[in-house]
Amino acid sequence: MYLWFNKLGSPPHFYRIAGKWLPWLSAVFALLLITGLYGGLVYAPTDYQQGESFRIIYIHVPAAWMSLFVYVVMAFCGVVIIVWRMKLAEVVLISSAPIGASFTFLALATGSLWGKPMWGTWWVWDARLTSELILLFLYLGVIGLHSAIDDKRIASRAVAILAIVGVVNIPIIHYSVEWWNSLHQGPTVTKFDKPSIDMRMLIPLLIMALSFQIYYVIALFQSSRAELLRRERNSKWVAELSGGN
Amino acid sequence: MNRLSLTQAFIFLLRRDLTLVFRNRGELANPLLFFILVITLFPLAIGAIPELLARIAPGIIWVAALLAAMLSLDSIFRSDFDDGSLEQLLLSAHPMPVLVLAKVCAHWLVTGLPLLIMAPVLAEMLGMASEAQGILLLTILIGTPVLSLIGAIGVALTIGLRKGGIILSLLVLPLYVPVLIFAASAIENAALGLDVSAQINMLLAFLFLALSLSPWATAAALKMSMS
Amino acid sequence: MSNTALLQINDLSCIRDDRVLFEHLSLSLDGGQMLLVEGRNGSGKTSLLRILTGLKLADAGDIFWQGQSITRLGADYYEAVNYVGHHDGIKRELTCLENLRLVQAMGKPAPIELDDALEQVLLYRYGDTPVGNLSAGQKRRLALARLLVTESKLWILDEPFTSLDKKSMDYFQGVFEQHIQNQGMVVMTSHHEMVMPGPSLKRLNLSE
Amino acid sequence: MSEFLNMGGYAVYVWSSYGLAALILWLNWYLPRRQHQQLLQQNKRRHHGTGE
Repeated sequence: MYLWFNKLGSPPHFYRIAGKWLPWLSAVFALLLITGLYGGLVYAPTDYQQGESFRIIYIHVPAAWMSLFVYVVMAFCGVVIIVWRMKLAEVVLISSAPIGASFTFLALATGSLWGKPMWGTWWVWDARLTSELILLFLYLGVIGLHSAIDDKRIASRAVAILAIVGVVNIPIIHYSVEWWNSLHQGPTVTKFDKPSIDMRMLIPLLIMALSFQIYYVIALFQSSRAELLRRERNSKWVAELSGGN
Repeated sequence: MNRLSLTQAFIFLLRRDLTLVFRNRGELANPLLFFILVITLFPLAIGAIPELLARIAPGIIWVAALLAAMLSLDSIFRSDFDDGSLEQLLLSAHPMPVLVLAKVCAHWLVTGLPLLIMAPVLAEMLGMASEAQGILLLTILIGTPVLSLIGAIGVALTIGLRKGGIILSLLVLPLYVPVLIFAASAIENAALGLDVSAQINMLLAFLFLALSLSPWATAAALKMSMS
Repeated sequence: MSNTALLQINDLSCIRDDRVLFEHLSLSLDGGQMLLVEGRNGSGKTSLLRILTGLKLADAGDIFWQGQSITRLGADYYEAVNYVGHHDGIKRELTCLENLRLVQAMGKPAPIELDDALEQVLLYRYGDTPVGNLSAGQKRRLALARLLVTESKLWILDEPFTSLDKKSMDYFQGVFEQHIQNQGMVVMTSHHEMVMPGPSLKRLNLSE
Repeated sequence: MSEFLNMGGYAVYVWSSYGLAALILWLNWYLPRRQHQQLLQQNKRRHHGTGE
């Protein structure tokens, strides 16, 4: 296993593999997205309580799941950076940050768009939305810290430590906010996180979640390849790559 | 002669930091003045309606304490970073997390403790219920060390940056949210005469978690910033 | 004693913003030897020294002390090392004695009275004056006094003679020679020519 | 079809959510891709000829 881990770790190898996989992944993503959208927008029945506005769930919930998933991936890369000092993990971590932040922002925006018709306000201090907002700050912290340090090798180790500290704090923040929300329980009970179990609603949701996962890998490969070129611009393999063709 | 024991080194560094602070006493008052200033802004902004002020007093005091603590974080490592003694600490014969803990303790004694002394006066000014003031002190006693410990990680990460201040608040404030939530609600419950043991236990849990984990993270971040 | 030298450097390389400072640098240093690192400014002398202390991470290669990698040794390696860098590493607000007491507390104390150490570096009269009032030369002497008050095998010195007058330079050169004779080790950079007996002096030029 | 577009009166919210999602997903793919092309160009110029 170590050999594979090490081989994958070598930038030129990853650069080529990612390049080869991108078209296939895009095809799979397109397929999943179309079925997911069709399922969510047409196939799934209207929610008896919220009417059609519940269909925003097919963007909001997958985005929220992804915002958490990407941060956990970043923290894992952080551990790999600190322990094995793997260049690729540094690139993956910093390339994932903007994607994770975008998912978090998307979850927040769609949450607010979903809340408006139901409660007449754009922002509701709901437990999930508040945790999501704090998670966005954690992402912006990672991006801000990385861009503030000039030497990118040091910057990667700094954000590695921050991502690890962040991931330890995410559950703490989440349950604190959950507990806080139960204290100041507003008049409306939010129905965000417990989608009704009707199969015809759930299946499109899972398909959309899967398509978001594939999308993350595509966007990650794309930005990692760019970051690799920037970081390794004076290494041999980049010279061959650009001098060659 | 062999090297000092760990506790001796800890106490030595703690004493050194405290003498350093008393050598330039001017800075000592800054966090305190900031704390008082921020709190006096609220009545001016919201109006001096007693019930309203008393109701939001716990929140105001804790937000002000949190901001005062954060502003003073920079002084933990700044002077040592500038004159090169931070390098010498990193290269000392003692494990770095213990030395970091000594410096964070010194910082807490210099910033956290004065807040503790000042808080009742301000609570009185805001008309906070007297039963709540006892719990207010308890939350500040337990909470401010957590602010220093977590803040030390942020400072260690941003010490090498020219304009670290803004980034520091972006890194540290989200991590302060749990402490703020449980501290403010503890005081609120106390004001209503309700039980506060749940909140206090959570604050203690945060304290022990921070005590055990953050020195290691800070030491790693310092080593990285000096690299 | 393992057959390899006390300090072993294998295939070290260091890159600073796209410029390769040095690459595939391998050498070893044993007790009783001094390594003089030369090279024009910006050739990576300071970076090499900081990597040797473990403060800075090399881009590639590793360093072994008594056969073990210094990253794994951590504080044990630091106990055997004394580093004097560009910064003096002393607190302005503390007096000379207080600074030396701190240095001893943080390292392995040498069996010497602090007053004697101050005497040797001609700072006895300033024992109780805050360092902030001293001249650059006096501060440098106090910084170098760390070598007298703590016991360490490997001295890593970055331009130790900066802002020292001739008299102090000769004195410290004597201290270094004494350290080498007691099987100690010194790695240093300096613009001043070192007069050392041949076999125990190694040179490394980073700018060719 | 128009009934579908109307989304039971919530058209504004539903379609702006999906529109925003499309925009964000596209941006996160397009920006790195364009940056990648630019870097390839820069490298070609840097390593022009025999790639010194």
